[in-house]
Amino acid sequence: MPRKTLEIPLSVEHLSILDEKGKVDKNLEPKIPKDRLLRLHRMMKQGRAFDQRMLSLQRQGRIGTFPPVSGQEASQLGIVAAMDPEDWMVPAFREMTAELWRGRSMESILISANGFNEGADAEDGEGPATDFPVSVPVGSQMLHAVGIAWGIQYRKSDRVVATFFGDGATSEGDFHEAMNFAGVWRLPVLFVCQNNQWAISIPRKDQTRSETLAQKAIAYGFPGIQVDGNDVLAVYAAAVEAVDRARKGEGPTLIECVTYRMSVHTTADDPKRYRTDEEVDAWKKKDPVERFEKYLLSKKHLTKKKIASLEEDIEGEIKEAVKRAEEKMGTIGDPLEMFDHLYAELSPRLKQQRDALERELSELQEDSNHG
Amino acid sequence: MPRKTLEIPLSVEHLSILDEKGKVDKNLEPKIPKDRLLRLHRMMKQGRAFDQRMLSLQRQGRIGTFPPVSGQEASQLGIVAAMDPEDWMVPAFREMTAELWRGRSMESILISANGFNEGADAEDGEGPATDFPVSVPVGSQMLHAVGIAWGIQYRKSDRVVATFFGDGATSEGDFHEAMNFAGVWRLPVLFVCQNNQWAISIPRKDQTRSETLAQKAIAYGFPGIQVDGNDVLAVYAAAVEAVDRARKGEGPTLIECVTYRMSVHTTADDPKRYRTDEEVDAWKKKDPVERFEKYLLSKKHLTKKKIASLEEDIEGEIKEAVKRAEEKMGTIGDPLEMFDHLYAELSPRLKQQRDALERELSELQEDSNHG
Amino acid sequence: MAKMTMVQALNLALRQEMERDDRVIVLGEDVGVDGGVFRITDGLHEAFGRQRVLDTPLAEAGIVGMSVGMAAYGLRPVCEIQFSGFIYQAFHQIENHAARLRWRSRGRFTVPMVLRAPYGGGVRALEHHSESREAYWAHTPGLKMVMPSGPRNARALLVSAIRDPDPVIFYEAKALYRAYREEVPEDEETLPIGESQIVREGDDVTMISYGAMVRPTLEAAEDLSQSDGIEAEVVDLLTLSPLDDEKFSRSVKKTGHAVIVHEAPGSFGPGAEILSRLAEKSFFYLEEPVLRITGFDIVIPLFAREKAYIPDARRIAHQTRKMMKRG
Amino acid sequence: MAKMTMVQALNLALRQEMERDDRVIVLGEDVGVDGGVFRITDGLHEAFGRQRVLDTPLAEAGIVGMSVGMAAYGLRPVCEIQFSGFIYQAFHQIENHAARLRWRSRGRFTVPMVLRAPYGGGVRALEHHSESREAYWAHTPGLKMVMPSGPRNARALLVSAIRDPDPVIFYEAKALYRAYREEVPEDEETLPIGESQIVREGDDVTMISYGAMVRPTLEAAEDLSQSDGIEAEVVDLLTLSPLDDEKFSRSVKKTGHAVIVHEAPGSFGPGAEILSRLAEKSFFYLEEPVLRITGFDIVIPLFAREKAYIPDARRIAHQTRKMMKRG
Ligand SMILES: Cc1ncc(C[n+]2csc(CCOP(=O)(O)OP(=O)(O)O)c2C)c(N)n1
Ligand SMILES: Cc1ncc(C[n+]2csc(CCOP(=O)(O)OP(=O)(O)O)c2C)c(N)n1
Ligand SMILES: [Mg+2]
Ligand SMILES: [Mg+2]
Repeated sequence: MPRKTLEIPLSVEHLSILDEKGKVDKNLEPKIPKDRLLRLHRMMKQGRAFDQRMLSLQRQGRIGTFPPVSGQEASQLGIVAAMDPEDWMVPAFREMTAELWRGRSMESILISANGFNEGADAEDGEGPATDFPVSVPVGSQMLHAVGIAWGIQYRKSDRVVATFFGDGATSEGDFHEAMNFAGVWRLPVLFVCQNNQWAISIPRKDQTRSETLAQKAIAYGFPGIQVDGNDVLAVYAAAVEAVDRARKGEGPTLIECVTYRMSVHTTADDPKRYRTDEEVDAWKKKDPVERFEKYLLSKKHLTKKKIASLEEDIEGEIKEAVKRAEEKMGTIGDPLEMFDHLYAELSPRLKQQRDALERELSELQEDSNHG
Repeated sequence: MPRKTLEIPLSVEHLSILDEKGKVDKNLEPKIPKDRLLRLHRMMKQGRAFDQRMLSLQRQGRIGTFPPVSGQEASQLGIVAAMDPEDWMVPAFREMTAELWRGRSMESILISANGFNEGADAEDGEGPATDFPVSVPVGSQMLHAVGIAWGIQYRKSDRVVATFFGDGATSEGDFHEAMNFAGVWRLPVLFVCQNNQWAISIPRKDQTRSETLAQKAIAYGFPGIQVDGNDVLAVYAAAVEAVDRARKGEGPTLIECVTYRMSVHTTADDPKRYRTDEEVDAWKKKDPVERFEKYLLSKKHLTKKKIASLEEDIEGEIKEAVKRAEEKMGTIGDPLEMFDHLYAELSPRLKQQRDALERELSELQEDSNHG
Repeated sequence: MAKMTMVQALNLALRQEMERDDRVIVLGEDVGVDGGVFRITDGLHEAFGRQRVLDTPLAEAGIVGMSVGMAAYGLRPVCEIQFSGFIYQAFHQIENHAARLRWRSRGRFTVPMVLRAPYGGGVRALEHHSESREAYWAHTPGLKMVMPSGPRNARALLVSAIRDPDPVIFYEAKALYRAYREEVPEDEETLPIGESQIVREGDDVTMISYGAMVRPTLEAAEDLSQSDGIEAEVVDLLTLSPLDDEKFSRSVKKTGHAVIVHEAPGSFGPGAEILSRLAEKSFFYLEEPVLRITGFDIVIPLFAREKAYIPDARRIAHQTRKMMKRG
Repeated sequence: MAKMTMVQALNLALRQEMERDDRVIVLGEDVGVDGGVFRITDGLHEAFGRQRVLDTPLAEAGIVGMSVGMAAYGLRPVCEIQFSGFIYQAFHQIENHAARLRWRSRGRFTVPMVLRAPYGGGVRALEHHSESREAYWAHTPGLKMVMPSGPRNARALLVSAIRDPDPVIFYEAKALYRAYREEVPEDEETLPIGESQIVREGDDVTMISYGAMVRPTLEAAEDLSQSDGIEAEVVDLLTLSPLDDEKFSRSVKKTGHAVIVHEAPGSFGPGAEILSRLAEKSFFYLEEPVLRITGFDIVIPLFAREKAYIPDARRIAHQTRKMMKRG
C-alpha cells in the first residue's frame, strides 16, 4: 500500500439529550425511574447548597481552603447514578457531589476541610468501602483505578471502576500511562474527564491542541465520547453504556463531560485575573441544576412548591451537619494522633518521637502554668 | 447536536515507496541526487558492518554492552538525510547509524561503549554541536527536543529538531508530555518512532492497544504518518514533508517507522527467550540495506563490483577506527577525571574528595610497591 | 530602599534578570496572567509577554524536561513547580538529565536552569502542599540546593541562581512569603551560592538552621538569652548543597554545643549531614551530642495539627535549654 | 540445603510466596517470558501464567501506580523496576501514594506492596544502571527500605517484605546477583524487617555496612586482623528504614571506633544518619570521629572508572588502618 489513509476503527461521538432550555430529545431520553430522577435532583440541589454553605464558612474562617464544585453537578451525578454501590470510585479532589451520592457525609467533608485527617474516618461516613479518598496530585489517581480494575478482572468479578479527573489532568504523564494500561488489558474502567474549561488559570485550549479530549482515547485503542456535561441525562446515558461495556469485559471508555467551573478554583483563587464575567454569565445560562429542574417540572415530577420545601429540608440538613461537625471537631485534635495510621505498627524510633513529644507537651504546659 | 460522530480533522496515512523486492513506486519516488543516494547507501553499509564488528568486539570482551542497530538503518538514515547539519538531533540509544551520518566518529562510539565518558568529547568527533548525546532513560529525551524547539521558535530561527524513540517509549508519560507540549505551541519537532516491534521482550501489541503508533498524534492535534521503515525512500519522503511543515511553522509531525530489530536488544539480551526464528527470518527478507542496494543496482547507480570495493573500504575504515580507539583508550582512564564536568566548578567538598582520592591512590600504590 | 515581602523581593529578582538578559524565560503552571498561585510572577506577563512568561500545560516532567532542552539550547529557564509536593512528577528529569547533561556531554551542553518551588508548612494548605524534602536534592550529585530565609537574601540568591552555570533547586518557604517585610535594595544584589551566614553571635551554643526555621531559631535564641543568659550563635545556611561546613564548624569550636533545626523529617534528613560534618571537623570540641530539632519521621499532618509538627520557637528554646542545663 | 546464587534465592522466595498466596502478583517490564533482565522471575511465568506474572507496558509510574490500586483492592503486588536508576519515573506514585494511602485513609486502604529494584555498580553496565540512592527512600515517611547482602538473607527478607502490611522498597545489589552461592534452605525462612545482624565479632572497631558493601567490608576486616591484629566487629544493617540503631550503638560502646561503608554518595547519604544515631547514642564512648567510607559526591562514572568510585576492600582496610593508627 504505497500512500493511503488508514482506517482507524474508532470514532468519537458527541451526545446531548436535554438542551439548555430543558427540552429533551425524546429518541435519546434514557428511561430512569421517577424516584431515581428525584434522587438525582435532590443531590444536585444538596450539592449546590452545601457548596455555597462551605464557601461562606470558608469566608468566615470556619473551614480551610477547598475546591468548589458548582456547575459540575450533572457531570458527576450522571456517572455515579449509573453505577452500583459496590462498584469503585476513584475521585480527584472536586467530586464532592459524587461523594455525597455515594454516601459520604457532609460532616466528614467539613472535618477534612478543616485540616483534620479524621475526615477520612469510616465511622464518620466517608462513603462505601469501594470509594477511594480524595487525591490531590493531578492525574495520579487514575492509575489506582487501573490497579483496582486489574484486580477485578483477576478475581473475575463484574464490578467496574470510575475515576474522575479534570481537563488539566489530561496533560499529565499519569493520564497517559493509566489510559494505556487500561487499553492493553481491556480493563473495566470509566475514565471520566470533568472538562470544566479551566485548570486554574489555564484555559482548555492552552492545555492541548486536540479539538476534543474525547479523541485522546484513539491513542489507546478504545472509545471516547464527548457529552454535554451540564446535561445529566446525557452523562447518565453515556455512563450506562460505558458501565455496560466494562461489565461485559469490553474494556474502558473515556467520557469527556463538557462542563464549567462556575466558582473559584479553590478558595485561594481569584478567577477575575484570568477570565471574564461574560464567559461566566454565558455558562450560567447552561446551569445543570436549573436545566434538570425544568425538565422535571415539565414532566410533572416536581412542583415549585415541592422544590421550595426540598430546599428548606436541605438547608436544615446542612445546618445539622455543620453543627455535628463542629461538635466533633471540638473533641478531636490530639497532636499525638498524627503518628497514627502511617504504618501498621510504629517503629521504635517513631515510638520514641511520639513519647518525646508527649513529654515535651506536658513540660511546655507546666512551663506556661508556672510562667 | 444530540448524538453524532465528530469530524476529527486529522487522518493517519501509511507510506511505502520501495517494496520488499526493491521495486519502486514511480509516482512517489523522491528526487534524490545520485551522490546523496550513494552516501545513503554507504552509510547503511557502514552502519551494518560496524554494528557487526562491535558485536564481535563485545563477544571478545573488547567493549562493553551496547544496543545493536541492524535492521533499522533505513528508519534512521531516511530521517537525517532530510535534515541540514545545523538542525538538531536528540537520539535515544540505538541511533548509531544516524549519529554516523551526522558526523560522529566510530572511535567515539567505541570509546563510549568501553565505559569511558571521553566518548562524548568533541575533539573525538562526536558529531555536530547540535546533536545531543545518547539518552538511556526511555522516552525522556523527547522533552529535551521540545525545549530546543521552543528555543528555536523563540529565537525565530528556522531550524528543526528530530528526536528518536522506540515503540516501547510511546508508553512512557514523557512521550505524552512531549507530544502535548509540542502540539500546544506548534513546535518544529519531528517525533521519529523506531517501531522495531519489540521493547526488549515485550511485543508491540502488548505495549498498546492502538492499531498504529502513528494515530497517537491525533491525541495532540497534529499529524501522524506510518511509513515502511525498511524503505529508506519512504522514510526520507515522510521526513522531507515533516521538515518542511516544521520550518514553515506548521508544527510537529509523528513519524512511525515500521521496522525490525534484527539482532539482540543489547548484548546482554537473549531474544530466543521471547521470539521465534521464523519471525526473524521473515523480517530478514525485508532487509532495508539489501532492498536499497537492489534499487540502486537497478538504477545503475551501483555495480556489484563497486559494492565489493566499497565493502572493502569500509572494512579498512573500521579497522583503523578500532585501532585509533584502542590507542586512545590506552592514554585515558585517570580515575581522578571522574570529578570533571559535573559542575562548572568543583565545590570545596569535591576538591577535598578528589585530593583525598589522589593521596589514597598514591599511598595504595606505595603499599603495593613495598608489599 | 523599599520594604518588601519575600513575594515582592522574588518578583523583583525575576523582573530585573529578565530585563537584563533575554535568555531568562519564566515557565510553569499559572505563571502567566494569573501571576502564579503565590503571585511571585505577578505582572511579568504584562511586562515581558507570553513568550518570556510561559504558561505550560499541567505536567511537571514536561516543564523540567523542556527546561533542560531550553537550557542546552542557550536559554536560562527559571521554572516554577507550583508546590514542591509535585516536584516528584519531574524527579526523573531532574536526576536523569538536569543534574547530568553537563557531565554526560563533558561540558558541551550545560543546564543553567533554576527550579523554584514553594515548600514547607504553616499556611493551612491542603495535603502535599507542606512538605520539606530538600534532602532529596542535597543528596543528588550535579545539583545545587538553595533555601533562602527572608526577602532580602531570597532576592539576592535568586539572582545568583539564575546566573549560575549549573542547575539550582530553589526552595521558597511559603510560610515566609508574606510573613514580614524587609528592606530590599532596588540596585542589583547577589549572594554567593554555597556560603552560610552568622546571623546572631554568641558564645554558648551554635544553632544551625535554614529556610523558614531561621526565624523561630532566632526567636528561641532571644528567649534563651533573656530568660537564661544563654547566648546562641545562629548560623543561616542559605545553601544546603554545596554545604558550607566551615562557618558552623568554627562556631562550634568556640561554643562546644550545637543544635540543628529543620522542618524536614529527622531521619536521613539534612540535619544528619550537618551533624556528620560537625563530627568530622569539630569532634574534639563538642562537649556533648549535637541536638537535632526536626520534623518527625511521619508525613506532615493536615493543617489542624501542623503546628505540633513544625518546630517553633518554644520547642527550640525548650529543647536547647534542657540540653544546656544538662551539659 | 541447596547452594544458590542471589538470583536463585530471590526466585525461590517469589515462587514460594506465589504458591502460598494467590494475592501475590509479580509485575514489571520483561518479568514474563523473558524472566526479567536479571532472570529473577525466571520460570514463574510458566508456573503461574500470564496473569500472576504480568508483563507491563514500559512505564514505571504506571507500574507503581497500578500496584497501589492492586494493593488497595486486596492483592499483594511485587513490582520490579528494571533498574533503580529508572525508579524516579515513579517517584511521585511512591511518595504521593504508596507511602501515604494507609495514612490518608486512616487505615481503610493499605498498600502491602514490594517494589524490587537492582541497584549499585560493579557489573560494567550502562549509564543510569549503577546508582545507589537508597537514602531517598529511607528519608521518606511511610516506606520501609530493605537491602539484603547475600542469597540467604535476600530470600528471607523478600518473603518478609511480601508479607509486610506496608510498602517496602527492596534494593538488590546487582554486584551480588551471581557473585557467589550460599546454602539456602528450601523450607520457609523469614527475617524481621528492621533488624541488623552482627556478622563478625571484634573488639577494636565497629564497621557498619549493608547491601553489596558488606562483603568488601568483611574482607577488609579479615585483612586488618591478619596484617595488623585489628579486630573489627561488622554490622550488616539489612534494613535501612526503620534503622536498627541498637546493635551498632552497643558495639561502638565496646570498640570506641566506628567506620561506615556505603556505595552511595557521602553527602546527605545514609552514613550521615548512621553517624548521627551513633552520636546520639554512643557519643561519650566514641574515641574519635566516625569514619565514612562512601561513594564520592558525583555521578558514578561510566564503567571504565567505576572501580575507583566504589569502595573496595583495599580502600576500606587502608582508611580504617590509618584511622586506627592515628587513634
Ligand atoms: C501534580 C500536580 N500538579 C499541580 C497541582 C496544583 N493544582 C491543583 S488543581 C490544578 C488544576 C487542575 O486542573 P483540572 O485537572 O482541569 O481540574 P479542576 O481543578 O479544573 O477540577 C493544579 C495545577 C497538583 N495538585 N498536582
Ligand atoms: C525509563 C526506563 N525504563 C526502563 C529502561 C530499561 N530499558 C532499556 S531499553 C528498554 C526497551 C526499550 O524499548 P523501545 O522503546 O521499543 O526501544 P528499542 O530498545 O526497541 O530500541 C528498556 C525497558 C530504561 N532504559 N529506561
Ligand atoms: Mg479543569
Ligand atoms: Mg522497540
